[in-house]
Amino acid sequence: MNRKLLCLLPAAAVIFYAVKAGAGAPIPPPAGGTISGKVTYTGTPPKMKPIDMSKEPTCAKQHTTPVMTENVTTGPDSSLQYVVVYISEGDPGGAASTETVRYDQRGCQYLPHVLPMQAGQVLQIFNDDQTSHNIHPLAKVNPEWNKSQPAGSLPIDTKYDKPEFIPVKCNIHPWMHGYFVVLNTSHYAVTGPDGSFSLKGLPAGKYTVTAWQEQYGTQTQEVTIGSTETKTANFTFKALPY
Amino acid sequence: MHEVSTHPVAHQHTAPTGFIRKYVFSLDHKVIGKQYYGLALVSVFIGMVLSWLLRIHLAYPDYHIPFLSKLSAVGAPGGVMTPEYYLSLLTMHGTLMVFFVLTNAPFAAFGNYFLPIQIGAEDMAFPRFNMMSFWTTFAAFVVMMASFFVADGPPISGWTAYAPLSAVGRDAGPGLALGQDLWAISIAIFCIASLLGALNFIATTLDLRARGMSLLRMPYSTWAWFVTSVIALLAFAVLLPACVLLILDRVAGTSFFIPAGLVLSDKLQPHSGGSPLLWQHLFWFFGHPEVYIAILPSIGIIATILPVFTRRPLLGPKALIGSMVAIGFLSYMVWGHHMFVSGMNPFSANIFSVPTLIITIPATIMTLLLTASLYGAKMRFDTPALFCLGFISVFISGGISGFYLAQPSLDTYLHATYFVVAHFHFVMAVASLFGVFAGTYFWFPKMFGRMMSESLGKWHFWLTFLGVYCVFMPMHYLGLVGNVRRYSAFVDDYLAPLIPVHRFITIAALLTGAAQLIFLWNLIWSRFRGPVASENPWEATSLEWATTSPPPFDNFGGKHPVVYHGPNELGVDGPDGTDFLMQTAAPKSS
Amino acid sequence: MGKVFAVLVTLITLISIAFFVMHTWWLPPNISTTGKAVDHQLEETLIGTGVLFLAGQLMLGCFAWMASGKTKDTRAKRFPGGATSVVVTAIVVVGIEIFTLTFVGSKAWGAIYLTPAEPGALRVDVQAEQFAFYFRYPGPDGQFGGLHPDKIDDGSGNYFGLDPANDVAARDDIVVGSLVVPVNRPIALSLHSKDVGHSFYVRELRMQEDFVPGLDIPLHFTATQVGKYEIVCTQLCGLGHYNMKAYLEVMSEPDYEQWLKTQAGQ
Amino acid sequence: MGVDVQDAIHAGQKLGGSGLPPVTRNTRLPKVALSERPERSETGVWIGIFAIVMTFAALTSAMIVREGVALDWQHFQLPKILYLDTVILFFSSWTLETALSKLKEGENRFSAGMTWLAVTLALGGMFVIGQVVAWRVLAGQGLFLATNPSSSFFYVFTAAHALHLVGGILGLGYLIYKLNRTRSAARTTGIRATSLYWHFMDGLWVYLFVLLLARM
Repeated sequence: MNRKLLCLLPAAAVIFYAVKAGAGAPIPPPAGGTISGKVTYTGTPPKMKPIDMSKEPTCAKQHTTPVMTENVTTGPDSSLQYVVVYISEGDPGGAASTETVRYDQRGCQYLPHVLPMQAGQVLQIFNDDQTSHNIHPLAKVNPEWNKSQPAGSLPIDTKYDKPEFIPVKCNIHPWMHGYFVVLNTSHYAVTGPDGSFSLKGLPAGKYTVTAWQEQYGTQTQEVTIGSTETKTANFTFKALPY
Repeated sequence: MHEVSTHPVAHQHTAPTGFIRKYVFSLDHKVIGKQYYGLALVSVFIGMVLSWLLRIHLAYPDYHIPFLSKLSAVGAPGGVMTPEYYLSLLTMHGTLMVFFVLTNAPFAAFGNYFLPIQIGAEDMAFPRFNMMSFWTTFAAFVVMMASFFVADGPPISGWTAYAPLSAVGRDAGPGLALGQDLWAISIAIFCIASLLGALNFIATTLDLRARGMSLLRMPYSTWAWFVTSVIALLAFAVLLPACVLLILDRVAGTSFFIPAGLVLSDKLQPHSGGSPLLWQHLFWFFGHPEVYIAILPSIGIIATILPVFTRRPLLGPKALIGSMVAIGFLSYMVWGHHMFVSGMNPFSANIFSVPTLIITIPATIMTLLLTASLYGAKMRFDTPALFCLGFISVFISGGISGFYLAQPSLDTYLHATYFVVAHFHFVMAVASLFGVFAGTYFWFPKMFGRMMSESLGKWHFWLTFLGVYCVFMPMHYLGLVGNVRRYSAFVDDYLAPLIPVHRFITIAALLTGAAQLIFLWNLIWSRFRGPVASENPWEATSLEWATTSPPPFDNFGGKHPVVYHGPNELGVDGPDGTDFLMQTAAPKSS
Repeated sequence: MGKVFAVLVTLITLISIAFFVMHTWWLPPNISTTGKAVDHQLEETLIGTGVLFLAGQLMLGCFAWMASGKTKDTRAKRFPGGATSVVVTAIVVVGIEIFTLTFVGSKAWGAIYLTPAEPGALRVDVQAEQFAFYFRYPGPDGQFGGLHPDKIDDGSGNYFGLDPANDVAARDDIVVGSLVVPVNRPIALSLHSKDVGHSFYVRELRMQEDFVPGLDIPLHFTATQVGKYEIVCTQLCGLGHYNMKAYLEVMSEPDYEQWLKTQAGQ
Repeated sequence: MGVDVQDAIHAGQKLGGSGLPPVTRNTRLPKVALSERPERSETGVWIGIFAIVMTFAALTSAMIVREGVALDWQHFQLPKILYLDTVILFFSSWTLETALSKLKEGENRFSAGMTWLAVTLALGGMFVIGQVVAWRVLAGQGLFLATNPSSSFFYVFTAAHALHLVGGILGLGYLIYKLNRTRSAARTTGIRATSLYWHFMDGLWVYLFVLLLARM
C-alpha cells in the first residue's frame, strides 16, 4: 500500500507541474488599441497621517510599519496612486463581465483602497481578520446598506446596478475607508504606486478618458485610436497642502 | 354567608352569549385578566428564549444556531449573531420583559381578575375601557413583534432608547430606521393602554367597594394594585409625550433631543439645539416609577398569600400599607439616580442620592414585616408559600445591591456594569416574577376551578430558586471586576478571563429556563386534569374565596357581599372549628 | 420543607458572601488620587450591607425552620415587640447606614466631580465617536484649533473636523488614538461626542463619565502609577459598542516629553 | 401585632351588636361641590384630569429645558385668531352651564337646554377650526413643525389640546344623542362628567395660551 503510494508520487508530481505550466502559459495580447499614461500632481499634497490601530490589537500586530491614510497617496516623481482611469464616453458598453470582483478586509484595511467594477458585476466581500468588521457603502444613487461581518463568516455577495462613486466605511473601525467605483464600461484601470495605468483592448474609435481621484475629482481627455495603435494620455491634478 | 343588599354596587349587565363577546371582545374583567395573563405568558417565553440566545452568544461566540439564520439571514449569517443583531435581541428582551411581562402579569392580569372581586364589585368601573385597554396593549404587542420582520431588524438602542442614538435614524446603524419607529409607536400605544387601565383601577377602587369594605379592610393585593395604578397613571402620562416627541424627531425632522453638528456615517445631521439629557430625564421620570409598577403588585400579592399559609395575620398591616404609599410617593423623586454619570450637574447627584437611599427604608420595613410574620408560625408549605419565602429571599438580595448603586461615589465604578444587571434582575424581574408564580399557584383554582399539581409546583420552585441565584449572583462579581453590560462580545483584555464565569451563568440560565417548562406544563395539565377545587381551598379570608371557583359572570351570583372584617382574621376561633373568619362572615349575634 | 429551605438559603448566603470575602473576583488596583476614597467607600458599604444581607437571609431561614416545627398554639409566640419594633429597627439601622454612607460618600464624589481641575493641569480634548476614542493635544503652540463638524472626514484622518487651511492653531494639533499622560500630573479632560452618547470608563481610575452630544463635559484626574490601562465605552452607542476602546498610557515625565516630540514631528 | 387582630374582632363584635355594618364612604374624591353621590363617570374624568395635567406638565418642563439648553429659540407672534378662539372657548363654557341649568329645571325647559348644548357643541367645533386656521397662518409665515423649537412646541401643545378637546366634543355629542333618546336629564348619566371635562379643557387652554404668549 505504502510502497504503491510512493511509486505514484513522482507521477503525481509530473502531472502537477504539467498542469501548472499550462496555467502559466502566456496569454496572447488582446486585439485592439491601448491607452496608457501616468497620473501626477503639481503643488504640495497633504501629509498622510499614520493610523493608530491600538484599539484593535489583532490588526495592529499585522503591521510592522504604521499604516497611513490613503486619500492622497503619492509615489516617486510626484505620481498619484489610486486614481481610477476609465472610458466615460465612446464605449458601447455591453453585458456586465461574469467574473466576480473581490474586496478584502485584512489588517483592518480595505484591499484594494479603491475598487472599480462594472455595473451589474458581482462583488464578493471577505473578512480575513480575527475580528468583526462592518461594511457600510454610503451609496446615494444605489441602495444604501450597512452590514456587519463577524470573523469567519461567509463572504457577502452583492452588486450595484447604477454607475456611482461610493465611499465605503467600516462603522466599527472609523479609519477604514475606501471606494467602490461603479462604471458603465469594462475598460478601466487604477494607477499603481508609480501613477501609471493602461486601458487595453480598445476597438478603434474616439473616446473620452476620465481620471477620478477621491479628493480632487475628475479630469477628462479626448483620445482617438486605431485598431492596434497605442496612445498616451497623462493627467495632472493640482494638490493642496490642506 | 352572603347578605342580599339593595345597595347598587355595580351596574347590572347580563352574561354575553356567543364566542366573540364571551372570550375575545369580552367586557368581563375576569376574561380580560386571563387575556392579559396569556399575553404576558407569550411575552415571557419569547423574552426568555431571547435571553437564552444572548447568553449562548456571550459564552460561546462562535456557536452556530441554525434557527437564528432562519429568523434573520442578515442578522445571523450562518447562525452566528452579528453585533447589531445581538443588540436588537437585547432591546427586544428588555422591552418585552419590562413592558409586556412585568407590567402586565402582576398588575394588569391579576389586578383585572381579582381587584373587583376582592372589593366585592361585579366588574370594573368602565368595562368598555377595560376591554379597550387590553386590545390596545395587544396592538402594541403586535407592532413591537413586527419589528422582527422589517429589513434590518429590531432597534439596537436598548429598552431605554437613549437619544440621539434612537432619534437620528438609519445613519446611526442597523435597526434604527423602521425598527426604531415601530418601537416608539408600540410604546406610545402601550402608554395609552396603561393609562386607560390605571384610570379604571382607581375608579373601581374608589367607587365600587362593597358595603363595609372600608379602605383599611381592603386586602394588601388590592392596596398594591391601587397604589400601583396611581403610580402608573402619572408615570405613563409622562412617557407618552416623550415618545411622541421622539417620533417627531425621527419622522418630522424636529430637534427636541438631537443637538447640532452631529456627524453619523459621514453625514452632518440636519438638526440643531436638542438635548439628549431631556430624553433621559423624561424617560427615567417614567422609568424609575416603572420599577415600582413592576414590584409593588408582587409585594401586595405576597403579603396577601403569606398569612394564609402561616395561618396568622401579617405583622403591622398599617405599616405595610403605609410603606407602599411611601414608596409610591418617593418613587417620583429618585429618577436621577439613573443619571449620576450622565453628564448632568454633579451637584444634583448628591441631591438625588438621598431620597434614593431613603426609599430603602419603607422597602426594608416591608421585607422585615414579611419575614417577622413567619416568627413562631406553624406554616403550611404549599407551593404558593414556598414562592413567598423565595420572594423574600431574592428581594433582600436585590435590595441590598441597591445600597451600592444609590451612592454616586460607587456608581462611578459600578454604573453600566453587570452589577446593575444583577441588581435589577433580582429586585425587579425575579422578585416580581416570584410574586406572579405565587399568585398563579394560589389563584389558579379560583380562575379555573382546578388545583395545580403540587409536586410539579415544588420541583418548579426548587429549581427556579436555586437557578436564579446561580444566574444572577455571579453577575455581582463580574460587576466588581468592571464587566460592562450590553457588550455583544468581550474583546477587552481584562474581560477575557471572565468568560468562564459567563459560561457558568449561561448554563445556569439555560437550566433555569428549562425549569419554567415544568411550570408551563403544570398550567396546561392542571387546566384539564387537575383535581377540582373547592370554593375556598386555602382557607383564605378575602372576598374572592367567598364565591364559586371559577366565579360566575357577575362574580357573586347576583348577591352583593357585605364586609364585616379586615382580611386579617386568621388564627382566630372561626365558625365550626376553623381558625379563620371570612371578610363576609357575619358576626355572631349573641 | 421549611428546613430544606432554611438550609438552602443559608448555603446560598454563605457561598455568595465567601466569594466577596475571598476577593476571588475583584477590582484592579486603584491608580488615581481620588480612587482611594471610592475604594474606602466600597469597603464601608460591603461591610454594612454584608451584615444586613447575612442577618436578613439567616433570619428568614431560621424562621422558616421554626415554622416547619411542631408549634401547638399559634397565638403563643409573637414576634418580640410586634410591628413597632420592626419599623423602629428598620428606620434606625437603615437610617444610620444611610447617614454614614451619604456623609462619607458625598466627599468621595465631590473630590472627583465637584472640585475643578488645578489651573496647571494638562489639557486633553477627548472625542468619542462610533466606535473609537480620539485624543487631541494642543501641540507646541498650546492652542487647540476650532472644531468644524462639516470638515470631519475619517478618510483623511480628520476625525475632529479641524480646518488647518484657515485655522493656524489647528495645524499643530496632535490627534492620537490613545490617551498618553505623564504620571503624577493633573490631567484635565474635555469630553465631547461626534455622534451619539458614549462613556469614558477607566476602572483603575475609578471613574466614569458620559459623553453627551452637544455638550463639553470636564473630567480631571491624576494618575499615580506608570502603566497601560484600558479605556472602554459604557454607554450603549450602537453596533460596535462592545469594541469601542482605547488605551490610557501613563508614562514617566521624560518618556512623555519624548513621545510628545515624536508626535509633533509627524 | 395581636393588637390589630383584637381590634378587628372587637370591631366585628361591635358591628354584631349594632347589627348594621358601617357603610363605605364612597365620596373619596377631589373636593367638588356636589349635592348627590358622584357618578362613576365623574370619578373617571377626575382621574383622567390628573393624567392630562401630568402630560402637559411634562411637555411644559420639556419646553423650558429645551429653550434653556440652546440659543436657537426664535420668538414669533401668535396668530391673532387665538384670542378669538379663547373667547369662543370661554363662551362655550358659559353656554354649557346655561344648558345644564335649563335641563335641571325639568321637562318643560328640556328643549331649550338641548339647544344650548347644541350651541356649545358648535362653539367647540369652531374652536378646533380656529386652531386649524392658526396653523395655516403660521405655515403661511413659513413656520412649520420642524422650523424651530418654538414652532415645534407650539404645534405640539395646540395639537395635543385640540385632540383632547375633540374627545370632549365626541363626549358632548354622545350626551346629546342619549338625552334625545331618554328625553330626560334625570335618567341620563354622564352630564356632570362631560361638563367637568369641558370646563377643564377650557381652563387648560387658558393655561396654554398664557404659556405660549409668554414663551413664543
